[in-house]
Amino acid sequence: MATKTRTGVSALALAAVLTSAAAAEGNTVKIGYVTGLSGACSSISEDGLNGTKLAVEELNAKGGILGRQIELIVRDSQTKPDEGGKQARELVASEGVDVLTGVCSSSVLLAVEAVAAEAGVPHYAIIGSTQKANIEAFQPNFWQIQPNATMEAFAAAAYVAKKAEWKRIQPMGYDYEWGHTSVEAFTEHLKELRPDIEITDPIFVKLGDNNMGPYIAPALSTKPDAIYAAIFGGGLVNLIKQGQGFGLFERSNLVTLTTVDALQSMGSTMPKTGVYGIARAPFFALPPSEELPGFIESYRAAYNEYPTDWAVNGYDGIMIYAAAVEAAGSTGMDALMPKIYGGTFDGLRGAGLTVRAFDGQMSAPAYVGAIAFGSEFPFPTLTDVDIVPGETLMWSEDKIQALRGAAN
Amino acid sequence: MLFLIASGLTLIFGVSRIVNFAHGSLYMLGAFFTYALVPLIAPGTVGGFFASVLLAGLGVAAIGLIFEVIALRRVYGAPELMQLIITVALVLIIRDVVRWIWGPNSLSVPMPDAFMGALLIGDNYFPIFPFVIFGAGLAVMLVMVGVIRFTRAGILLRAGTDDRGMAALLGVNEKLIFSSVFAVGALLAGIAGGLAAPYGDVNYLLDTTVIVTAFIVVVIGGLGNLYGAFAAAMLVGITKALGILYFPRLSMVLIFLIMAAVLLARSLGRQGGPSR
Amino acid sequence: MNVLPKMTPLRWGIAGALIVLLELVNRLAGVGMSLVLTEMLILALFASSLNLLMSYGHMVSFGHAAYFGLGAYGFTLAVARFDVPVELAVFIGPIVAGLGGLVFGALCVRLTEIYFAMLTLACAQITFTVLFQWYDFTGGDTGITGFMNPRFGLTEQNFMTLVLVVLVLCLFAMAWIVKSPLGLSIRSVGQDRWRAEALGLAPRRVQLTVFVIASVFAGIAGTLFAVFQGSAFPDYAGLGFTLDALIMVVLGGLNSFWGGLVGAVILVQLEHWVLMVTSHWELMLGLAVLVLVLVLPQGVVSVAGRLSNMLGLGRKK
Amino acid sequence: MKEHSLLSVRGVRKTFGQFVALNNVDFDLPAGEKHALIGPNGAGKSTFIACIAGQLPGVEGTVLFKGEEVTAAAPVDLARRGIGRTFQISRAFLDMSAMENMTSAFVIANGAWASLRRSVLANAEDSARSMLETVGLGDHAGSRVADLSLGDRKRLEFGMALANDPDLLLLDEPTAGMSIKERHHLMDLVAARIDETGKTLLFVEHDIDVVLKIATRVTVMVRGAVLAAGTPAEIAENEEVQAVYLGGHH
Repeated sequence: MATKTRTGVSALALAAVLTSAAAAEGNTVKIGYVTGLSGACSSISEDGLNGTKLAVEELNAKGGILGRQIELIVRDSQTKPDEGGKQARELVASEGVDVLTGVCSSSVLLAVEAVAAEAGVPHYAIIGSTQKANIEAFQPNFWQIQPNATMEAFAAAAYVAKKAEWKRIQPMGYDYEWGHTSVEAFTEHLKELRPDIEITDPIFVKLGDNNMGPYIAPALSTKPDAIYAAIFGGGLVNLIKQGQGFGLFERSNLVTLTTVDALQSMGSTMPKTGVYGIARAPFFALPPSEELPGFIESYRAAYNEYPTDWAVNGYDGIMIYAAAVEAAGSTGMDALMPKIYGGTFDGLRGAGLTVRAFDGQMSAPAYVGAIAFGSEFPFPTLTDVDIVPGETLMWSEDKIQALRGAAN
Repeated sequence: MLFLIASGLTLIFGVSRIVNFAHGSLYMLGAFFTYALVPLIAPGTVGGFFASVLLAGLGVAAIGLIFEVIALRRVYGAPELMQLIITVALVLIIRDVVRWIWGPNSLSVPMPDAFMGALLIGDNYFPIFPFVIFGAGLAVMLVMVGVIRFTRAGILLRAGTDDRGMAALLGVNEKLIFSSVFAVGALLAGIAGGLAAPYGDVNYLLDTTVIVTAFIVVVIGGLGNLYGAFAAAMLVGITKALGILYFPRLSMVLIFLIMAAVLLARSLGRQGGPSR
Repeated sequence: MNVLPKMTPLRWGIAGALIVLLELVNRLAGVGMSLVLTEMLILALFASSLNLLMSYGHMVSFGHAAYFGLGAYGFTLAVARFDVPVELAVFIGPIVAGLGGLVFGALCVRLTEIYFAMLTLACAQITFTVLFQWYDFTGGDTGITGFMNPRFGLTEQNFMTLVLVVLVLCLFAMAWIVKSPLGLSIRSVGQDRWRAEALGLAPRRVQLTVFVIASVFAGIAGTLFAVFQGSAFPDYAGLGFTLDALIMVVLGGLNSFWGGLVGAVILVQLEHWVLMVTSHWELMLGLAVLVLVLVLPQGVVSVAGRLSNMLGLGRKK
Repeated sequence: MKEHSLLSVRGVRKTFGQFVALNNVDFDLPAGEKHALIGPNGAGKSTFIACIAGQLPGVEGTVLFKGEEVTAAAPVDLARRGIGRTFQISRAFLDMSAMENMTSAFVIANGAWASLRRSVLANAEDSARSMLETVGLGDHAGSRVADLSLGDRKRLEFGMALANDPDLLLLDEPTAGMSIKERHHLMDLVAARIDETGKTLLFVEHDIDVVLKIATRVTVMVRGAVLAAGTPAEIAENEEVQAVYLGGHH
């Protein structure tokens, strides 16, 4: 017993020595991963982390980045901005991380970005997004690999615009920044595409409200042909389940965000028709590539589930970072950022993706389709998926600059 | 629905003077237990669902009882704040354990087939399930009123609420009353959680969502007042619905304003009165 | 144990040594530790302000974070929206918190005990909701970031020293208040408002005074926190911060001047070290609170008191 | 005599639901009197004191103090107008020392409750120390009130009530629960103090011996109304009083 303990202790000590030695020589590339393992974001965060881990393992097996092994240092933000900011600060100060990522909620994203910008550490978003990070709070250490709220809302608007038989649309959204941004962008874009469509006053859903009845009834009272809902997670599950009691899917249609985890957790309770989904990176609809089947396979082997959109983005995020660092030959911000903003990246979500230098946004595509029940997977998927190229969804530089001017 | 949660909370406060922050956690446990039980007991049937809910409620009651006996009981003499902090500790423990066992993902409890869908009256849809919950809540309320009015336990309970000293004089085992009241409160919370489970998603953050609303209802209804809680549950539900329609930005502020107004009105009623 | 901080030369010595020790750790243990210590000290100030309310005024607030949040936002908004110079804005934070305390306090002190607590909760939730939803002004849920150099641009170590100085000054101020005639009045009303009333003291006025004082100190803590983070979020006024502070005060020890301080030290250090071992922080915290409250209902300070009595360090009666 | 009354009560009535606790009570208290209020339990004596002291809502009738209407006045206002009181059930700041209690009373009496100055405190402490000596608690200055005997607490309360030098002192059963020796000791102290300052005293007391010894005038209450009033000697002779009061007691 005593011996065993001692062995354990010395092994620990040895590990400590090794790590610090490695750190001292700058031998590892340190990725600081701040994510909401507890709190409102925890389910999404875990998926993102799983995808990231898989990418790190693959890269390390191939020899790492620039011949250096990658060290992933994970911290729990508890989905609180102050905690996230603190963790990021500590990662930068004590661990000397080379890059920060992983954040899920928009407020934590801004807190972490504030720390990263101040410390001059590159930072990229894979899950959480907020318009502010691209517009008024944008700093040239930041990039975002997933479509932002505006882009997803534009994709939804484009999809809705194609449904010639829909004449009246009721927008709904979560009552916080992301929801409001989405609804505004959707309304704006749809008006441009289809001036004939009537868009009724939006309804905003309080975060964490389990009872959707009081929102569904007024939404249906305008007799819309479709409801656009910028709602996800538990609230979306509630909306779909409780909506069935109001005959939502007989009387109208729902256009909303259906990431793979939402499809999974809805399972058989998902209505058979009337639901149209926007997804960020649905593994079943990604463009065919060499890596994709291997990724799905090893992900399933490692975690015993299908990769969700968050996992795909976590994976892509690291791969893009690795490619840029290889190209730059350094992890330093001055060398790296030009490669990020100037490079073209191939990932699971497609080839030839670029990042804009003026707002850090990647030209990530959005996926829109109709709900379908197939036999291939134990949960509903999307069918007839439109892959909307990111370029068509992004605001122009002029518009971004104008918004920046208005904000300051 | 709200009433079920609030009634347990108000009952515990009325008798034991404990502000039970863990009430939302017990509700959440009820939902998770139901999630675990529904596939085991005649899935899809109405009977199986209610049996699962009841069993889940009993399970929650058992946990509440254990907690009361090992922790709360030791601090009845201490300042109320101690009891409060202990229930806060329970909130943290339950939340973490639930996350450990069931993971952080939102889970979905299938609704019994019979309760799916809606009643179609003219052009209006009325979803069935809320009526089922409402009916079940009403049934529980009637049972409770019956127990309180007509049984010895109820009389003792009222004695306990009105005057602890008197209850002791009556030869009532005070500890027994406190324990059973806490267990009943937990049972109500558990049943509420179980009943509501199929209607929405089930996740480990339900506790916070529920407890704040439950507090509001209990305060508006008058702390410790069962009938008040019923009326307040209605009031809060209606305010919320109207608030969403007419003042979407303010609906939550509105409810807190009502809570504050009720509290202040109460104080005006008592103003100048002696403390005893 | 005594409610009043009685400082013997020996205790002065210990306090001085602790301050020196903190500063040494700050300088020598690395930036990460400085950050943890800074947070700890800010929360210690926040918890101490709540302790002032609870241990002396015997008023239990479920909404003290409102004034922490108002302090943070008062400062942040002054800088970000009104272009007030940072040096001036640091005074605006506590003033805004104090005004908030004045308005809400005037309502809350009409009630007593649990009703008082519930009304403070309602007031805090109203504050939180307004901060959360007033996008154009408060930035809504995504708060306000990037409006200044975090920590006034000081290094982590230097900022921690600054916070330490502010904390010590605030503790002196609190001790001064507690020992003054006002402190005596506050304690009198806290103990028996009817007796105080019969002596000619208006309880509500005294309660409002201590409520505002506690709000101002909470506002100072909130302002420091906003400077530390370089940001303000609605969470600062949320239930989480209130509960943390309540736990700190009770863990540290009610009815003791040092309760909030000691509780903050325990909580923050516990979190720091537990998280290194396990991710089940909430479980561990819950168990720790449970055990501590059951074993040491008087709080940790009582042990220190008993220990020092045993060692003959306490003041002789 | 009535126009010179320090305290004048007309038609005071107070009900608790169905129960009439005070029924049209008229009462006059000239300055300088040591007036005892006696009567069987439930006669309304404490309710009467509480009505004068502004502690009960919904009191009908009028109460004049120094010729001014104070019927609905708050306790704080009354205290400032010069009414000092003790409570039937001892009320003091239990977790504070006797010295702190007394100091608090003087701080409040000096109108300096919100002061932050140490000198104010030091002055109040000086006054408090001498008042503690006066009421015989000099040796207990540092003791927590919760640790004091009931008699000591009552004396402390009496001293605190004197802090703002009240014109009228209301003592509600100041000797309840004390030994006979303690009672006489305390009431002698009270009487001496009143005589010395020329102020006015109204007290509720059950011990007839104490009443006869201290009081200059006595009012007997029964079932919420005044039964009789007079000098101690007159009351002792009053047959009606004997019938009701002594009959109710023995």
